[in-house]
Amino acid sequence: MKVEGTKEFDAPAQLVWDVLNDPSKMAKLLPGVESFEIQDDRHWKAAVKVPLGMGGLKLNFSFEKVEERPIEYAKLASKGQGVGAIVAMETEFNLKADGERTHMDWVADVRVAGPIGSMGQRVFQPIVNQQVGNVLDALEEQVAEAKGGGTGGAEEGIHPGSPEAYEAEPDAPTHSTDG
Amino acid sequence: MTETAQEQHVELEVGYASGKSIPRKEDGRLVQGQGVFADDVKRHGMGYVHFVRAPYAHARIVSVDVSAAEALDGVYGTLTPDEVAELTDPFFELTTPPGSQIKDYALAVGRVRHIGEPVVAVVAETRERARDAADLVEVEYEPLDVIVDARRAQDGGAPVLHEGAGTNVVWSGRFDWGDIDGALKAADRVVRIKELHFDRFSSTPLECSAALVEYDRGTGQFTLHCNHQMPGVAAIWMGPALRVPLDRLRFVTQDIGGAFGNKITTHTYLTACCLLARKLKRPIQWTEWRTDQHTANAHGNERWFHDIEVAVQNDGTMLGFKVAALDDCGAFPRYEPLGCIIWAQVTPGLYRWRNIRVDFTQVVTNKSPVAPNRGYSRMQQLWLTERICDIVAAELGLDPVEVRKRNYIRSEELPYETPNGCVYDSGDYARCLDIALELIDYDAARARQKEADGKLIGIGIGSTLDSGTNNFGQSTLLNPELQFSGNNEVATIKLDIFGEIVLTLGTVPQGQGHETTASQVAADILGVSPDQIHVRPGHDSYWNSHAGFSGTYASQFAVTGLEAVKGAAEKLSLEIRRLAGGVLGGADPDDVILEGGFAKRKDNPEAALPFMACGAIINANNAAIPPELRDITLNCRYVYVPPFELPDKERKFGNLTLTYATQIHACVVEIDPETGEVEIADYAAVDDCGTRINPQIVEGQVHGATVHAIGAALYETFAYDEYGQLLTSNFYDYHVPHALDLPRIKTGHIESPSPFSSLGTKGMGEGGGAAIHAICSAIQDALRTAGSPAVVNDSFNPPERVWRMLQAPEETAALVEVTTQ
Amino acid sequence: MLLRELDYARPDSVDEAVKLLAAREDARALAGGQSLVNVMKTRVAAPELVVDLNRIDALRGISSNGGALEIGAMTTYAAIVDSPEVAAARPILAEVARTIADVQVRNRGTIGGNICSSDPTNHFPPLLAALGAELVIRSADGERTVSTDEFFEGVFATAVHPGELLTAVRIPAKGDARDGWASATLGRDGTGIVSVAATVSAGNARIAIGCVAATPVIVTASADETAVEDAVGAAGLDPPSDVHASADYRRHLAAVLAARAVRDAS
Amino acid sequence: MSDHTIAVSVNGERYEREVEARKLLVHFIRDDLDLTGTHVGCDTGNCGACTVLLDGTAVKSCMLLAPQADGAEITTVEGLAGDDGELTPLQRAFHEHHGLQCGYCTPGMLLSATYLLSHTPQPSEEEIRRAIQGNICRCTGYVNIVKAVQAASGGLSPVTET
Repeated sequence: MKVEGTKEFDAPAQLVWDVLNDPSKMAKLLPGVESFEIQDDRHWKAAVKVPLGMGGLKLNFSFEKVEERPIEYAKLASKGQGVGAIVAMETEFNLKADGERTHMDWVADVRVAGPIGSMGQRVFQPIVNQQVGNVLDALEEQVAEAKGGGTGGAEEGIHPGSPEAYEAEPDAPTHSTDG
Repeated sequence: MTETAQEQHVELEVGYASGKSIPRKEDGRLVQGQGVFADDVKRHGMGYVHFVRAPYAHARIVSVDVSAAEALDGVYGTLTPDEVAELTDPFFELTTPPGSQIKDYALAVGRVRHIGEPVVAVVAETRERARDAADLVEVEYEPLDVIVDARRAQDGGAPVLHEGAGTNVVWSGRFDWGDIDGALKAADRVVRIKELHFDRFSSTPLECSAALVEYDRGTGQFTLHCNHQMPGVAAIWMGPALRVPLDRLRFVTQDIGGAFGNKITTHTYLTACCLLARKLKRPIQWTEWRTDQHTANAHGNERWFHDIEVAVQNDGTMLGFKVAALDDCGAFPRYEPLGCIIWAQVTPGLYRWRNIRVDFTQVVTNKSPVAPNRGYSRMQQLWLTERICDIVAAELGLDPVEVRKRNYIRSEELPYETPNGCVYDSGDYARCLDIALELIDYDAARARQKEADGKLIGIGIGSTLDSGTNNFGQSTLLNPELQFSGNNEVATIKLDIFGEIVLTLGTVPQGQGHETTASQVAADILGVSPDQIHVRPGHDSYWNSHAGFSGTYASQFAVTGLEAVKGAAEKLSLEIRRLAGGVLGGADPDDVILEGGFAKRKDNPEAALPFMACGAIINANNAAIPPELRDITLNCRYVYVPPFELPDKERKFGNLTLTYATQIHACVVEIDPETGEVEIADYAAVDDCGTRINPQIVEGQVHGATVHAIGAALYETFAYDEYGQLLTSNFYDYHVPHALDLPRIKTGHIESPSPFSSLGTKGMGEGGGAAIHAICSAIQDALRTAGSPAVVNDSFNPPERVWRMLQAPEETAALVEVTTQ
Repeated sequence: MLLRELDYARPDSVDEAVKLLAAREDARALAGGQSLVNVMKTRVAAPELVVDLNRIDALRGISSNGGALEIGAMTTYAAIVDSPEVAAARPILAEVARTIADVQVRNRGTIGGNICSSDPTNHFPPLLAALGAELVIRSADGERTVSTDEFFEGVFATAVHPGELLTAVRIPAKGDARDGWASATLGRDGTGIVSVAATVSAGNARIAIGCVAATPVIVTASADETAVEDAVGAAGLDPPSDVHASADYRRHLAAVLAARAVRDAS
Repeated sequence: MSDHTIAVSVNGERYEREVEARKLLVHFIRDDLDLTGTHVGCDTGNCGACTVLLDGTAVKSCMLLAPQADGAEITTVEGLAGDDGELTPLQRAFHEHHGLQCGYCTPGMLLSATYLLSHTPQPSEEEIRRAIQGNICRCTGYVNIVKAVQAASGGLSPVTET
């Protein structure tokens, strides 16, 4: 499914760009990160355990920056593999500088493959919408920290997930017989 | 006329069991949990197999790594695509080139072509451990473009599923009977329908597939305890693929938890189990889970009908129609392309249409393969003919009842030869319709319709034929090279040393009560009660004598199975009477009658030989038998071969089935206009399957076929997304109607014995999907009565589709156009 | 059908259960199991420790205090259907529970499991939201009580965080309020496509809509059908599309069913 | 991981077995106790073929872990008929009214119906349909199953609808 939206940042475009293109900061947007490994400036890997209400789902993600036009456009492809679920996602974002502020248009095209990918379609969209919201909030936080000259250190606990990670989630509920 | 089976219970008079609703022999074990289903069979040291399945609808297999799985404790071994490609040959294909170049193996070789396709098999000491190991198998895929919509399968640039074939077309051809162009010119009106869609569903037997497969290294023999419903054809597929003679494949079934055609194409899994049993030197146990069955076993055929043109007179008389049919068989043809001809058994439905042209094409898509599903291929054609009747009636403002009666073949015209040479044997369609309408109180329903109380009320009719007993010669109309024709079935019956009568069948029952009906027929011929006849349950290809077309499919047991039983019982009767005649002072067999377990001289009933004595003489005390009686064995086999001829391949003309049972259904539905929810307020099913051997069993089949069709009309669909992901892969999303969803189904019947079967019986188990047609018809009726021009263009009508038809009637109304000439 | 390996514990007391749940990161409470076990069959959920609550008597039972109900989290749907306290105080709970799944599921499934799974198609989230229920959550640090707004955090996500346990559901006294329910389901009494619960008091309706978002959507309006339909229409619902219903259709059903729920309540 | 020793009484017979905690009760009954009359028809808890009575209550044995049944009394289809093999009125009614075809759903159906009659001896048709809503049958359309339960409860009117 395709989800898209816009986001305003109270920070200059260069700073937003830096956050979005810093793998270590990216790591802090992911939920339940158990390990994060930067291979080069275009490729990195992460092992995450998506916190599900029904229990955690382990996924091994590989990310690739497939295209970029600093400081206005970047496209990120990622693939996560877990038991019975393969999650693929393409994210694109466009930044428009507006003085000290930045306007971002983003699009994410996500899909779950695997036999269990067919389950839980009905909760797919609410989860994505909700989690995308969380990711954007986390992003805003990162931007704010960067702007405030903070170390960018994430606070305790699990950060809200990014859409990539949450794609694998929907399988869970469809098996519910309600209660 | 409409008495229920249970009112027909009567004390049995010996010799008159046929026609009585006697309770079934099968039930005793089944109500006590003592049935033996495939998944109940166990062996010492068996390994449980778990299949690693395709996560993509279409992808190239880049690499397969089973090392981690094999290293896990309790894992016995694996089977990979490379091994399968080396150890087996592709299963043979029925179609013509280039479709025949499709390569179908037990596991996905090179590519996966639908979600859930088995790629690797893992065997371990427990079910759970096998699944653990399966999770450790690493398969790397390169996703490919996907074809989900059959209408796109022939587009330039569409991905081609099977490289060897070079096209997604499995089979294509024209069927042209009469003069449709002339009829369309001559007609007062031409009704054009752009597109109709028959949805994808299946009867989803409650018992999934299962097998316990053993390999005997000493004899090279495989024994498959399974629930395959047509072992003969399974052997024909598997023997050459496994490179073993057919008799090395022993199929054993006892109780089968429903099949409905969905257990005809499990040979791919059974082949994998055979390879594993041989490789791992231990019995292999396979349990298919529900999600596996939904994603990767057998769906029913999905079919599109395009550019329909119907020649209609002002009074509603129809002269014929033409249509382009596009059938979607999923990723592999398997039993297909037989569906490209089976529909022709009922080409004009129940109607006197003489001019029909069908351009038929079948394509592969990245979806589950199909298999014959109850009503196989005829159901789709009959839905088309019923839609045509209702759409024509709606467009011309005629009464759908009148339109049907005007166009039905008349009872006095039967036997009737259809435009393509099929011979409808007997029946009275108009009378069946009257009974159905009476059961739903048609006039009262029409009256209620006018005083609408918020709900939209619709009345619908579904007229179908269940064509039974195939002439397999029809396959040569698809592929002239195929060496199939006619049909056959076997029964053997013996009188044992202590006088026990033992009957074995070539059929493979799945709940149809063969043990009971077969015993009723044999009992009457042998002058005993059905209780005195032991019918061996199930089918074992080593002990049940069987023929090339043996099995339980295509609504034929009442003819092929029972005619075989009758023939065998008559042979045994003659032997007993000859033997007794000789022993009782040289009486002619015709002067000996069988009664209550004795062979008696007609002229002197005191002179009687008990069956036990006959059995003892032949089996244990035969030295004194005079030479002229030495040929008697009291062990008789009969092969029934129906009277078929080869069809005309050029004209695609000939008699394709022997009998035609009639089903006329009528229903009243109530539609909630705010939500589109459809409720069945009243439902009646009238059946005419000729002579009924066990009315209660017949009625049970009517109930079952009706509810499968109600499910297909309102609840059951195999829906895929654009990536080929199945969205209804289990009973949670694939809603099978439960007891609260269904109305009380009223039943009625008449009996028009078939002139073509000596018992007057007709196969009737499949029905023709009448409830799908009746419900579509009723929804159409409700919409038109409410003044909506919407057209019911799909066989599946969930609430949202009905709501949309009400919200945006123009969308479907635009599909139909009437020209007056 | 084949679950991942797991440890199993069966505490007798709430304290013990909370200890167990807090002790291991991957511990999960097992209530009726009518959802969780099915998800575990797919291995999507694979808790390393399952804490079975079925032998904790303190978590079962229904008590009424001046018309206010306290229902133990492990109280089954069947018990709610048969409860004289419920029949007297808030009969809608029984009327709705009676339509959940089937007899066997109602014999095992619990009100606590129902809301803790926070599946948008479940019956109790919108119903409890409409009734203004409070949820009692226990942890090692003690007990806290949250409103349904705070409780439902998202799909499968609730305020019951790791190491915590839902112990009871509190339903306020009915007073002069009237309760109503309307839903569109997959087959009769089947999975919810859209579910609406309404409580009408002093001419005002508090409406909770299920299956149109991650958590129940609350709409208030004066209790007349057109006002209700308008209010739902103005709520800007963005429901999910799935194989059973498109977003448009769900949006339409929400308005229609809200009106019916209010009618049912009046 | 953890194995558990559990003791259950099934159809009046006591069994003590070591089981993996993850094993579903239905697999314990079928594979470990060899009582194969209890069937599996789905993997989502919908079909009811695995229905058993757990301490007298109808439950779906595919949604319980085997250890959860520790100490319980279980009745499966094998336990319905008397030791002398005499069928219960329900079993007889299913036979006489053709309430089964393939017989795969029958054990679950019988147990759900047995449970119904244990607390509602004279159910209405609606109550019967509600009681077997959680049991899918693909052969009979439920028509004769409902009839059979009515008959077993003495509630089948002599003139059945046509």
